[in-house]
Formats: sequence, C-alpha cells, structure tokens
Amino acid sequence: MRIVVQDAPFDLGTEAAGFAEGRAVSGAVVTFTGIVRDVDGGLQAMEIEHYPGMTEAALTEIAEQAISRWSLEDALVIHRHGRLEVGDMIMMVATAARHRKDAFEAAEYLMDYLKSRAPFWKREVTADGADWVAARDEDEDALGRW
Amino acid sequence: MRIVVQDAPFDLGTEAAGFAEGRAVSGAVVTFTGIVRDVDGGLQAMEIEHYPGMTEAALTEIAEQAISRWSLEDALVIHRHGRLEVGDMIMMVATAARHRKDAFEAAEYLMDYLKSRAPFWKREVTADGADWVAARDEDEDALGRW
Amino acid sequence: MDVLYFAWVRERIGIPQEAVDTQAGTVMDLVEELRGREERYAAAFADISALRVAVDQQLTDFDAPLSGVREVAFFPPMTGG
Amino acid sequence: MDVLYFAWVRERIGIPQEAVDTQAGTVMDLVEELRGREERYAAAFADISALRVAVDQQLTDFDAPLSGVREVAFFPPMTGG
Repeated sequence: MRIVVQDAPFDLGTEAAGFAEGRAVSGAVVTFTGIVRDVDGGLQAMEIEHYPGMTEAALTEIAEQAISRWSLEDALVIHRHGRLEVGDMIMMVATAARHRKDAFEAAEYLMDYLKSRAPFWKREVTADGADWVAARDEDEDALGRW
Repeated sequence: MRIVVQDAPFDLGTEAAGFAEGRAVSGAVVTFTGIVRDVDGGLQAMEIEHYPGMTEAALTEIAEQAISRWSLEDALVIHRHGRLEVGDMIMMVATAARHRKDAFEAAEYLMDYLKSRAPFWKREVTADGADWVAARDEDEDALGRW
Repeated sequence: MDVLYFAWVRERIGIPQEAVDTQAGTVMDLVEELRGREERYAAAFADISALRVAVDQQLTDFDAPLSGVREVAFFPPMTGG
Repeated sequence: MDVLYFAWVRERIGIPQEAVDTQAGTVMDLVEELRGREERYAAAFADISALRVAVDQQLTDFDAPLSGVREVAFFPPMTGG
C-alpha cells in the first residue's frame, strides 16, 4: 500500500505502470484519475486545502479497509493539494485484485470515502472570485451502499 | 475512440497517460488492465486466439454502445492475442466521463461485454498440456445487469 | 460460402477454414449437412448448446437464414478480457 | 489544547489555529465557549449542522468528550477526490 499527499504533480503513466508491473497474483488492476474540469467555462484554478497529518491517517485507514474487504493484493492513493489548473490531475487511486469485480468495487469504495471522509476542501477560482465547493448530497449518499 | 488488436505488448503507462492527457471536459478517467495470472501455480503460457475482422468490429460496437450510454468523452480498448507469459498484460480499457460513476460503470460494461461478446478464446498451457479456458456462467450472468 | 472454425472447434475439425458449397437455408441446416460429412464434424457439432455462431461476423443464433451470406463461423463461448 | 480551522471556517474566524485553554467537557461545550467570544466565532459556529469536527485527527461528533485531547479541528463537509 502506498499513500501520497503532495502539492507536486504526479505522473499517471509512471504510477499506473509501476503499480501494475509484474503482478502474477492479481489478474485485475483498476485505476481512477480525477482531473480539474472546467464545469461552467470560467474556471481559472482549483485550490485544494487539506489537514496535514490527519489526511495521511484518513487515507491510510480508508485504503486498509479496502484491502481487507476485497482481499486486494495492493492499493495506491495519490492526492494533490495547493493550486491546480484546468486539465491538471488532482488525484488517483489504483487497486489490484484477482478478479475484476473486486478491483472495480474497491476502487469505487476508495473514491466514495475519499470524497467525503478525507480532509480535503476544494475552492474554485473564477473571474468573479473564489468559492468553496459545497459537498454534494449524492457523495454522502454514495457511502450508504458500502 | 481507439480500438487496438495486436500481438505486440502495449505500454500501460504510455496508454493511460496519453488517454488522460489534457482532458478539460472529463473529470474522471478509469482504466482496467487484465494481467495473465498463474491461478494454480503451473501456468507456462496463455495463448489467445481471435477472429480477425470480427474482433475489431465487435470491440468497436461495444465501445460505441458505452460511449453513447454514458455520454463518454472518449473510450479506449486494447486487446492482445498470441502467446503471453505470466505477468504479461492481456488487455486494457479506459473511459473518460464528467463524473466518476459514469466512468466506472462504462469501464465495467466494456469489460463485461468484452469477456463474453468479443471473439477471443484463451488457452492455458501447463506441463500437462494445453486446455481451452471454459466460459464462466458468472461472466454470462454479468451481462444481465446492463 | 466460407466456413470458419475457432478454438476447440477448429482443433476437432482439423482446419481453420473451408469453402462450402451449400443450399442450406439456415445455420442449423448447414450444421446438419456438416454433421453428415465425417466423424470429426459430427464430434465438433455434437452439442450445439456448447457452440456459438457468427454470420458475416455478427453473432447470431442457429435459426439465422443463410441467403446472401458470405461467411459463417463456429466457435465455443468467447473468453476475452 | 490546539484548535484548528479549515476552509471557510478558517476564513470566517480569520486564523488557521490557536491554543485554547478550556475546561469544556465536550466538543459542543467548546463550541458554546467559542461562540461567546466574538462575532466572528458566533458567525463561524452559527449552524453546526454545516460543520464537521475531528478530535485528535479522528472524525467524530459534537458529543465527543475532550478529556486528554490535544487537538480539535472544525471544518465544513469534506470535498476530496
């Protein structure tokens, strides 16, 4: 398991290839990558604040839960903070399991918990100023299925 | 959309990074990678036969269905044939959507259809000889949810 | 019409492909015709519930008509991914 | 005890962190105490249903006891991923 919290960019290609490299136990590797998206056409930047210390602990706990529940061979979580531009990669998760269903479910679980239970807060900067992104009810509701 | 059927290896890192590169419409990119797994400890190789012509047509149709149903910005399917060793990557799919739920579902849909509706046949080579892999009922059943 | 065989169907019949001159109206008629040829065909087509068929590279079923068809393929259930 | 504020809670109160000397028994008692201080605290804690709390870096609720606690953090619902 690897948990990375950093302001620097990460390289999806290197991370995905490194994670999948030489697996003979797992037949299935799933990755999810989140990218800064310009929803209404005026986004200048996305700023991400986090809670140093608690962030790493929360991500570790979420990943350990996923590994145990789906018997994963491995899991990876990378999450950036600081200022990001449109098109920048915000975060990624990766899961390795014997069967595809487990790898998919575990990756969705990681994402659902990461959205609402890891201490990150997003702020969108536009020409009109900066606004904190409101948590969405459907993200909270998504936890109900696990 | 890109559909690739080849006997040569592919580079997951290059493919994943290239697929996700510079997306400003999609906030979510999911990849699935299938790897040759040594299930019972005696696998020497996996041989994959396919139906040239029909394979590309079937994969294109499956990907078009996924793009239309989940309003994907893009989809990628790469599938190898020929002789593969344990740990080799067999295939990958990638999906790009605005929201994570769509990207995940579309990738699972691609995988479910690719398992049972694209003309590939796997044969496992062990010290005892070579055996065609039997289709699993649960793979056929998986189509029922779509 | 070209008839193609894949995986263990190909192995059982012993060839990957052949040209077949037939008046068969449906896939099932063609199967009956092939079964009557030789033991290896009878063995390959013994249980058609274990087989799948594509007509002009589209998956279909054994009732499918063959008029105007250029290519028919027989194979076991697919195991991609 | 260290009290930390994040996102718009931090902005409303105007500082990211402060040391608070308190006898508060629970998080809610601490909230009441802070509310009584100044308008900016009252504003930040006006609607606690819009807030989340972590005690020693573990998410918890406003009934949580504070004995032996070193760090309490207040913030809006998280928006990671």
